[in-house]
Amino acid sequence: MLTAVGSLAMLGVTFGTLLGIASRYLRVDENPLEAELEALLPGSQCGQCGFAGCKQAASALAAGQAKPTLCPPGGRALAAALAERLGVSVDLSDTEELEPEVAFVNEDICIGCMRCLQDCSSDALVGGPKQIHTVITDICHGCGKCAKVCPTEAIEMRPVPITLANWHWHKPDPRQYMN
Amino acid sequence: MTVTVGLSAPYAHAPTSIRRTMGLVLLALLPATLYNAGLFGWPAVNLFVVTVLAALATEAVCLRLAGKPLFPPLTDGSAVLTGWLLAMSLPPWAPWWIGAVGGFIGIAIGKHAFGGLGQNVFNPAMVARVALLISFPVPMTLFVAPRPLSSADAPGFLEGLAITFGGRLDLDAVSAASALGHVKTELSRGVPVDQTLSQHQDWIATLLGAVPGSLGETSAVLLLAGGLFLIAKRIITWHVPVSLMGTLFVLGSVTSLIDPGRYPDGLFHLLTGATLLGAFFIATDLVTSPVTREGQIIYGIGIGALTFVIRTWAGYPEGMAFAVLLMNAATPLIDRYVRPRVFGRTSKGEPLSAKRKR
Amino acid sequence: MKLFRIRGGVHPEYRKELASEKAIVAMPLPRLLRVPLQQHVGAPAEPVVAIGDTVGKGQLIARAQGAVSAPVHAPTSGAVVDIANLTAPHPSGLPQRTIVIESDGRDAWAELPPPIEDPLSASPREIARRVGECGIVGLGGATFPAAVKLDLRSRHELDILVMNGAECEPYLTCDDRLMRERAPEIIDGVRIMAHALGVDRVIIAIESNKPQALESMTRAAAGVANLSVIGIPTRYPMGSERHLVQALTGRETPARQLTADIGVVVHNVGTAHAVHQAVRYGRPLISRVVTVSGHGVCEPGNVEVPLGTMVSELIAFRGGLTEEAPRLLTGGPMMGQPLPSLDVPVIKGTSGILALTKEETRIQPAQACIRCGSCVSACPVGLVPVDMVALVRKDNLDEAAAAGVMDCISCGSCAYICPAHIPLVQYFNYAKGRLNAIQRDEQKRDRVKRLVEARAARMAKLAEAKRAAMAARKAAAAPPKPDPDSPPAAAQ
Amino acid sequence: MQEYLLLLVATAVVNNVVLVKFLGLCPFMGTSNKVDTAIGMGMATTFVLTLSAVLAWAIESFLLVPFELAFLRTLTFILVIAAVVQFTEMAVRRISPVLYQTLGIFLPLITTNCAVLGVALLNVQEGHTFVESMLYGFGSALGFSVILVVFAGLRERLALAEVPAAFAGAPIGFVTAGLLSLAFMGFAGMSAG
Repeated sequence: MLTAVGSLAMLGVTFGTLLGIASRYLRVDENPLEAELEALLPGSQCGQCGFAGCKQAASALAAGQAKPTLCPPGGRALAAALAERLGVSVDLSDTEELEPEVAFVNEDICIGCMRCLQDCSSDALVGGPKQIHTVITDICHGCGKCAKVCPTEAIEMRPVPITLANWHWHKPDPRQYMN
Repeated sequence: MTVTVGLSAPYAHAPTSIRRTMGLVLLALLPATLYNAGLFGWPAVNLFVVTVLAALATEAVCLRLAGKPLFPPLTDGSAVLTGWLLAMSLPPWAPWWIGAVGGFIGIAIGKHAFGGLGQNVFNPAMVARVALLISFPVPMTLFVAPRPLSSADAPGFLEGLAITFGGRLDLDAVSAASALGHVKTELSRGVPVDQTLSQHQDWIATLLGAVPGSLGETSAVLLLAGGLFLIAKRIITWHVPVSLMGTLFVLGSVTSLIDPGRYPDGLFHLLTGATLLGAFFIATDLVTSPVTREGQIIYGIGIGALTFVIRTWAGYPEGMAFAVLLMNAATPLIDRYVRPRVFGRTSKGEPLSAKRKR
Repeated sequence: MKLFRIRGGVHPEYRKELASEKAIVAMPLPRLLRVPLQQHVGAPAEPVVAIGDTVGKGQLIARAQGAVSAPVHAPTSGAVVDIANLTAPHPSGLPQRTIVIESDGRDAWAELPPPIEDPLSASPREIARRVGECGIVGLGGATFPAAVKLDLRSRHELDILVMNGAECEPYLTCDDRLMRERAPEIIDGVRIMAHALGVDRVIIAIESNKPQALESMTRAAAGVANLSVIGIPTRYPMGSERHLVQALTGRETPARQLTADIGVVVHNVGTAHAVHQAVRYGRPLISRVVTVSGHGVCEPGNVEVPLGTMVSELIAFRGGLTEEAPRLLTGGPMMGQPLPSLDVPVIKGTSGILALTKEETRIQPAQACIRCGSCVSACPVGLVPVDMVALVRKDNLDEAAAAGVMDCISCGSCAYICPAHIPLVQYFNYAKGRLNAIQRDEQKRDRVKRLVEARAARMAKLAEAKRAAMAARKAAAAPPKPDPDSPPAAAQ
Repeated sequence: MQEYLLLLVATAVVNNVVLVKFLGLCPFMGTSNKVDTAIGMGMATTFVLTLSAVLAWAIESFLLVPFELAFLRTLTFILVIAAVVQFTEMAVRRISPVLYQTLGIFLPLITTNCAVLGVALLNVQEGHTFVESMLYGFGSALGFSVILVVFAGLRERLALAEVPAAFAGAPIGFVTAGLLSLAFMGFAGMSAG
């Protein structure tokens, strides 16, 4: 009885000591996860995820309080990148691939109130007081804030127009396959 | 703005199709099949027909279950080929249910469970053959001596039906061992290999195929001719058959030189069992073999070596089917690691340096 | 000369005999010419004429924009009747800015720049400038502005000029005819280009299925130093720039770099002809030789077409179509683009207009891949199309990119040889388009991110300034406390 | 020498832990989705299996047998295995954080991989010597790793195949494993030779 207890205790102490030494030598410093996640996020502070900005979203992600699919402008690519960094797997088939949109000003209704200009985080709207505003499509990231504040509903979100510069071949129709 | 456009270039196509590929393979198999049908008589013909029909019927049922159209898959020749190859690897006088069960296993489990043509990872015919061999070892190892249709003791048509469908087979009267099996049994009885061979091996008969063996595996000359025809037609390339048979021959020759009493020689390995059928028709199965030439050489060497190992040291006299399945399993890994070098890149995928080579 | 082996490739049915024995004929001048502003790689040209202006033949109507661009000239004399968005000769059928000129029937030249006297002693800059002003682009189909490729001397150490006369695409015979009929002009253009590039060797490569072109070019090149005319094996895609360079010189262009990085410049023989015209006569690029071929067209042939001519008029000129709906495309059958309709203009890059019947294209519904590996053997780039297509089908674009889909040159060899008739190239074009779009989005995100940060900084500064101003105002508004130390002068 | 080689081949191939003895199926199915993960798992398991087989042999011969404590065998072996796994986890985390993340819960679960305990117990049952124990552990681990990697290759291929909905995912994985096991039966009877 005593030998049994003794030898088990001895084994436990031995392994415990060895593991303790090992953990000292193999210590890993935690990466600044939050900063890395924030760098991945678009940084346009659009707030579509429900958090105040990208930094807040990053800390929620790091704390495991948000899903990697939280960012609509980032789409599937970002969700996959976030999931990989977090070491979790996500089902991307559910995430709707949002068609990228840009703001469009209906020039007949715009009254030149300048409210949208103040709300645009990337200065994509230009125009003066009482002058019709216009959108620089190239830097509009489609957050839709301007459309919400426009008092005359002159701004709507439209899909990015297809031009000769961004057109590409569509995927072959799978129904055409195997028949 | 949505833009609908049709198909992109190229608007030219080589005169190739799956049906043509499969059709040529069947054509290449035809001489050996006809010869062996004559050699083993009506029971062999019955078994062959049952196996091919079972494969086709299973294919039709599986396509229907999967909700896919029956045509062209049913007529592209792939199911017929599976059934055909399976039939050729069965003992010629085996009962009908062996062929039926085999055809079902090959097509349903070996092919359609994975999603049908092109999706399977194992050769369907060999899946069926191995499953049958392990499940029904007795009928699967019962070989008969050749009884050509022209000869007097060949069973007639009705007698053939009785043998295949009625199980009327007088075992002792007809059974004969295949060369590989014979060598193995004799060795286990303490008779050295070289002695067995010198007594019983008729090389001319082996070459022509008038020896006991599987339904379509015996005729070395005709199988070789069919294989060369496929190479000439560019359906298969020389890489798998040559590396496979080369490995088998070298291993057989070397071990035989070391201990002729224990190991049969390289030529014996080449001309007996499933070697030729396997090397030209089974191992070259497009779906389950590697896609690069270099990969195909590795694959062929693997099958040759594993066949040799199983024939020589394991319990079964013939190892080709097992070896094919094992290398099928390794094929995705081979395809993953053996790739051509991309133009303008190193073999690791980094762009070449623009340093001028003058 | 020793040739080097290239990987892969296929042997399509060339069917060049349909048009190869038909001499180049001139297209009668159409009434309306629709000249698109982007007929080249790079930024579109900007119009310098307005509706109602009259223009002379060869007059500049739109100037180049930016470093990589090309100007556009009036193909004939007449009036500018419209500047509108019209359907482009592009598979999408999307509109493109186009200047419409109504011919006055006189076909009178405008005042052209004077010929360059003795171009072989002119400065390279001057030649490149002239080629640029004349709107010359690569006429093999890539339509890269030729002037940019003639000005590479400043940045790269060059030693070989390769003239691409391979014309490896089936059906096309425009380069073949040009080399047979206008060899001296081409050789003159080649010598001017070689001088501009400062190379010590010129190789003119012609596929061996064009013996007459080979002969006439050899004859025209006799006696020219350091210039050789070479027959190369007939194998598609021998005319691919990088592969041609490898076959001729053994030098392999590194991925994502130019042939100029290994000292070689490749130009098309048609481009040399255009250079000859520009330098010797000051004539801009306003017409080109187009092969009209295929069993779908009544009279195949080679036509010198004014740019901006409608495809429908060109086909009518060749006797019309033989059947209701053949497959219509511009360029060769291997890499050409489908036409959205017949009402699109011929542009600088239009090497051929093909009308192909079903028997010619052999297009069939796709079946399941049987992993035969034909595509792996056929791929001239050394990719594994069978694996890439599986990844693209599952939209696994990152892994497809890792497997090298961006290195694909869309030559079509894999899809040509595929026994299952899988449209592999379309899958790869789709993947490339998506990956490019993702990259563009990433660049946009970065740009937006910088702007957002800049704005935030500006806002902070603004708020700071406001606070400071407020504080100052507050300080100013508050009644100054009588300060015993301050001089009384302040109060006065 | 030859008998050691035979022992290695026999444990790795003929008596493959996964396909013939059906041990360790949980990590076999769990970590075979990607070849890279499978390679990492194979190396970790090889390390744990070999080391724990040796340690278990040492404890058996120097502690349990001399002090007649055979009844404590299972308990002490699990203690040994757990300690080795703990150590491996620390090492992996340090050496390859990415692998650490992709292996996730399966890394600590090597503790409950029945192949590990099974091999240690079989060593005792067969009365293996020190070298034999080590080879037995290493051979089993080798067989496990090779099959794991091969199987991962197959599953990567299957992930791109058009497997019918009823079979997609784990079912076709088990069918494939079954067929692989069938193929391994070709080696049956080899230990005799």
